[in-house]
Amino acid sequence: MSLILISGCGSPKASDQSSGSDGPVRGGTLNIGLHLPLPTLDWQSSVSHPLPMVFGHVYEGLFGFGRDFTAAPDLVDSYEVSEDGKTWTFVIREGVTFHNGDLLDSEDVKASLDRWHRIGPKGSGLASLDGIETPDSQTVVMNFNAPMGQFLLLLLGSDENKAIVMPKEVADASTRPGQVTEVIGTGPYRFDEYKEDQYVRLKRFDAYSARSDNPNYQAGKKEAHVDEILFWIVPEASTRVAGLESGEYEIITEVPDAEAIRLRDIDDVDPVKNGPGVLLYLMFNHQQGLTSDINIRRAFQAMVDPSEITAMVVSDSSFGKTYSSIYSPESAFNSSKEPSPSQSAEAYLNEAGYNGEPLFIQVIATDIVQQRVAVALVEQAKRVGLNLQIQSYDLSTWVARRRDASVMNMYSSAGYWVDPSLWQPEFNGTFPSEEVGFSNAAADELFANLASATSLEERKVLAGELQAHFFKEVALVNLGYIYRLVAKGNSVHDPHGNLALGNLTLHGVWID
Amino acid sequence: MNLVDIRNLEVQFPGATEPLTVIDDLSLNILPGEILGLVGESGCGKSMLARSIMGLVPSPGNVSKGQIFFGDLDLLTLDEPSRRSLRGNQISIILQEPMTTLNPVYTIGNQIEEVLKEHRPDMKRSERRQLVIQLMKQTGIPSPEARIHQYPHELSGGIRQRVAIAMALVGGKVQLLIADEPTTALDVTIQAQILKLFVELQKEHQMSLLLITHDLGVIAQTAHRVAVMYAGRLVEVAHVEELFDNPRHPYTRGLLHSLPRPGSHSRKQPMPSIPGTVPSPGAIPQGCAFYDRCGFRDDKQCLNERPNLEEGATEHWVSCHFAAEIPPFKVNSSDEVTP
Amino acid sequence: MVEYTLRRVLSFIPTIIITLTSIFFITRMIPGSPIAALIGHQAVGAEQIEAISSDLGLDKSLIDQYLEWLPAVLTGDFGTSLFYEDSVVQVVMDRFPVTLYLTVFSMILTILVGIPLGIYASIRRGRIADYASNVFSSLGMAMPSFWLGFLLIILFAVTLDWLPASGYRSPDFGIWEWLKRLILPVLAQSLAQIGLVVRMTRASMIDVLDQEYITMARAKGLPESRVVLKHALKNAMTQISTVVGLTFALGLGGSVIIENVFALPGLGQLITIAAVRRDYAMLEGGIFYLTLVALIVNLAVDLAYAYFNPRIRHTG
Amino acid sequence: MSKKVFHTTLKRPGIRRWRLNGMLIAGLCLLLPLAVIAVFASWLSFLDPLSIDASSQLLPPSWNHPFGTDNFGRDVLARTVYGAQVSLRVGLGSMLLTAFFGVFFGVISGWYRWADAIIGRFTDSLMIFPGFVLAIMIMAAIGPSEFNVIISVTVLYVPQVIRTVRASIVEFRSAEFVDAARTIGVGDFRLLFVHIFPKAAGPVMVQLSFGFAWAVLVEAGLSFLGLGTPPPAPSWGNMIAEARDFIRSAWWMITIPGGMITLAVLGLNLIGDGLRDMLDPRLKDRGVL
Repeated sequence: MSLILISGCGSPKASDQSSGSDGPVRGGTLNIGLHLPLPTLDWQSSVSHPLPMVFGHVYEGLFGFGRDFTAAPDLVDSYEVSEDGKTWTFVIREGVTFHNGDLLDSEDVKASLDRWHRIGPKGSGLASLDGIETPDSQTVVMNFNAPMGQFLLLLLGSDENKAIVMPKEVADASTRPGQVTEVIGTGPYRFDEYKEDQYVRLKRFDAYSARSDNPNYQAGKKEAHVDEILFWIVPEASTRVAGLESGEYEIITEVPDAEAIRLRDIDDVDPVKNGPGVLLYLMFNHQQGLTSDINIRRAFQAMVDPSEITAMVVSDSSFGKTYSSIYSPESAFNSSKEPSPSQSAEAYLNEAGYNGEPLFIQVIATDIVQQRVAVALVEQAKRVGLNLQIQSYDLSTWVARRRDASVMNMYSSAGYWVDPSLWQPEFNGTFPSEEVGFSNAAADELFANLASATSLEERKVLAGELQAHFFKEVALVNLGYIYRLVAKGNSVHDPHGNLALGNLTLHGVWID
Repeated sequence: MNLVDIRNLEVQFPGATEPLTVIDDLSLNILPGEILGLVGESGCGKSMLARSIMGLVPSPGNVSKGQIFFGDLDLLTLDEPSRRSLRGNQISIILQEPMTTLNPVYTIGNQIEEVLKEHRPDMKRSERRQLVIQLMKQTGIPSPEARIHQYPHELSGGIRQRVAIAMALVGGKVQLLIADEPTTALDVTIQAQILKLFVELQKEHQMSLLLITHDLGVIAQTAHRVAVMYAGRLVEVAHVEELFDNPRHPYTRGLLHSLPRPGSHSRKQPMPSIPGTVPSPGAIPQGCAFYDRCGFRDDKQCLNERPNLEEGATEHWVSCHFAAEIPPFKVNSSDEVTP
Repeated sequence: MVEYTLRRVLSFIPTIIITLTSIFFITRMIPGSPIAALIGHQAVGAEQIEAISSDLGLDKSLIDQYLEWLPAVLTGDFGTSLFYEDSVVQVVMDRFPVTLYLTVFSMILTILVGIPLGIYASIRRGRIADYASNVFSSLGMAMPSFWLGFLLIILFAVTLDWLPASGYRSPDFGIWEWLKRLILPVLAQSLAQIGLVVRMTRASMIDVLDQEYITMARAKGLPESRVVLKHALKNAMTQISTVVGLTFALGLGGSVIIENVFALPGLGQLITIAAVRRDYAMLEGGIFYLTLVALIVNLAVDLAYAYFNPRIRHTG
Repeated sequence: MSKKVFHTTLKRPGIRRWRLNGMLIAGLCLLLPLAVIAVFASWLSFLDPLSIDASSQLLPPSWNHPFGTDNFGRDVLARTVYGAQVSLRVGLGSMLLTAFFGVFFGVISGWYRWADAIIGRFTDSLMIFPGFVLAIMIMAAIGPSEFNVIISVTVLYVPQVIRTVRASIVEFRSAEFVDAARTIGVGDFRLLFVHIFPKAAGPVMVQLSFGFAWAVLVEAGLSFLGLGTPPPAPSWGNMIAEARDFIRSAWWMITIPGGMITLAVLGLNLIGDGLRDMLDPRLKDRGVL
């Protein structure tokens, strides 16, 4: 597996090497320029972007993503799975304390998983859960009525909505989504203060009990070197960059890639290219309207030019990538590729009897990526005689319309897929609603097979079949991959290269 | 000895191509203790003359030539602070419209007292108050103690004008009071009262009064001497009886003809008026300003040569080439009104 | 004056009820439901939606909702924000200072620059200084404030690196840390306001300076400074104070966009986010308090008007 | 020089008359070229304002692209010109609607006392909200589109026009010619709209020209917030919003549309000033409003 970890300039962090001899410095405040405000403090109930970046340091799950984007044990000491893949037994590490001083036990894990299952956007993946048992204080047993080959990855919630663990009292008291009574986790930093739309302050949790194995991205030994982390909410990108340059922030998230070229030329600032590649893809209304006609969808498949789309979304070409697979280039499943369309878009439109009827792509007014994708798609559609128009909405209207089969045609989405089973929630027929979603017996069967397949080789084959099936049915259209840009001042040392991976993870990071 | 001696005064405003002259080579004196009436149609420069004396020619106009002596001070060469110390103190003015000459947002007490604050800074507050009330009494304002707390909009026109007069006199050292159409905006009955007040106060304060009006009747009642202005120039100056008995300038005669006199006009006969209109500052003929409207003009001298103000009879100055030839004045002789 | 003040304050009550009613019905016109925003991208069953809906009282008729809402709101209870887990009033009060700092500082700057400049232009009427101030104020009023904001960021934050480009820190972090983040927003906000106030001050001063009582004041021998500052200005203030009040209201409205440009966590930003999230309670509370400030300033202006103008004070 | 000027010698002859025409001319000089180019854009062979080109992204101004290109490789000059069309449409559309409703309701409320109470309440309740906030509320309620911007600008501006018209009508309600017209049997409607309103039209014209400028600003502001004309339409506000991420790397993307707004608004304000001095001398030297 090859990961693109290092910034686009290709020169490894000189500062890291030179200071390597000095070793990590303990202390200081790390100021982060964060691109979005927190919509809620309840990570369990949300897939919102900045939450993992902040609460990934406060909460821990049974597992975390390792450097290779497979599940690596975190709170779990050891685990085993029954032959049929239906019974999973976890032994929790001993001596782990919550930020309130209480000792972690199996009841906390059960209550947290129950809550995640109930309200977590990704928790719905536990649909086949029969029950959770806690035979003793360190053991959790989960029984499913179906094989759960993808279970560990599911627990990681695509790194957006992880199955985190909180004290039982908190999990039980926080019944409503979006409203957690207290922010208490087991992570190396504890939540200190959130000043609405201004900043979040985390402080080092001194009683943290780290694992003893090697640091491994979100798992392994997590070292907390800085005393506190201040996440400043700075939605304006240019402000984040200016703040980084002036030294106000040590690290900033979501840097417009247009800045990459300039930032490379600045001495005390390092741009960091962040992977894995994020797939941009087009989702359709499969049940009603023009897009329920497969030939229309195929016309889109044949018409799109991912290289142009990614060029429009990113301004620096090194941050875009055309790659004909729905699995991230950095994932273990990168071997299988999509075929090429067999006909031209015009031919498919002919077959569909298309006659210039308008089609709409709905975008969220505040989502720049969606907007840029849509602008590019509209122009590409124009070239083949497709009358595509943009409809711009605020988030909640957009969400509501997406579920409404009578008005929805298509929307674009973005995310990275490091395992085929992660596609299941998007294509199990209920997403975004039963009236709209892609539902298909062949796909269901492939997902079922994946669930019981435990060997990587077996899963790779199934992943290829799934991809071919999606392509044939045009479940989605691959619009290309983009990489994100994070930037840091060179007083920041990131010995494990965590800043180049996924959502901001600051374990092991220290400052001069 | 003159109180005021104006010599060859010229006031100009910048025009589109060349400056417009609104007062043109005007010389006039005011004697101590006299009431000098200044007559002329509106727009002839009367008010501008008053403002020239006050030193308040509105920008962008300016005095471009001449001298104005006040006693032996040449007002036009004085610096601004010295001029200011004369204004409201030794030279005061009363304007036409009592509605607008008082500041609506200050009490009248405040506005009268302000003059004292400026010119007699050593006075105590209570003394000032006292003086203000005294002056208000003198100008015939009933219950001044209450009035000083009132605002202009709470007073009638007549009272307001009395306030303006009190304001003009409160400095106590007034030698010249300029009254620019002080009664025009008032009811007829009030007019008479105010005029009477002027005459009384003029005697009492032993000051000179420059009474500016377009109303010859007012002049006849009050003035000692009269000056007649036309299109920025002085056309005739004489004692009041002399002027009314023996007007020499055709314009003056025209004015007198249009003066209504009891029984002098039958109802069928329209009241005579001077034909034509006053020329604007840019369009004054090269010769006599009154040329266009004059019944006595000739086409050579009057058209080309500007008449000088000359003393024909004793203390009777006229600016007309034919001053000597014009027949004696007879009311109702309509021969002279049409050119 | 006391009676006048009382009367004006009493007339405030119907105004507030009208405001609240308008806010209620306009915000409820907004399509999309708060539930959709609340549950985000996930698939949720119909029963769950109903449960949340009745929890929030959204299943009742609009009129019923209004009749329940108005009395509560009049006692200062805008309910609980769907997203902030806190009472609306509490959240609003958290943001209020930021908007207040922005608008009040802008207003102070506007008054300190606009009125003197307008007075100066009026007494230099027709001269170079007058034309210069006219060009300045016309440009100021023509530039969109948010664009000006970016120009200021490019100049002072990017090129010169003197001031932070945006963001906000509360005074707890130190006065300078706090103040330096307000300088550019205040400048961007003020320029158009200054333009307006300069023009209005100049115009009303010119009106006043042409009045006879100004000639009269000069004839009294008062120095020019007293003529302008005592006699002319107090008269012109009746008009100027109206404009200043209006400018403040415009500024409050404009703060929404300026807060957006400079990422200031104020009421304006709160309102925009609440509108996007369909957080009715938050939106209503936010708009109401913003409007309330405008109304209070309006009242203050009316009282100032009466103070400057005895005719109103006595008869109005 | 007329006689009249002579009579006003105390009030500085001559100067203003020249200046007010100067303002109108200056305003037209700023606005007309812009308007002409915008109206005839399709004939003037500009590039396609929507067509994207990955090979010419973020190019600085050059001979081929005098105003440079944006992050989609679109020609900024073409987008600016078509953006002018959006601004003109919004300004013109909203002011036509404003004029129609403003005059209608203004005349009615100035004439009939019963209507005055209702319309007055209504305008008051709209004018309570500070400036932009009502526009945001309305746009959030009816959704972003060019037509909706026109509606929301109209709702915001109509109360002011109603007030102006109402004031003029009230002034004329007791004028002599009105009584005269009534005695010869002229009907209310004819009297109001044929005889009275034309006499009050001056101030409305002036107000509409300022309203036009204001509409341009509001459209830009709403589009900037993502509540106005939806992308990819090349509105000036959109262009500024899109340029946010590029203020360091592509200055032309933000300076040009903003500069155009400034020029257009300046031109319109100057025209308003000039018109006001000509049509409504009472308001001479007043500012906008």
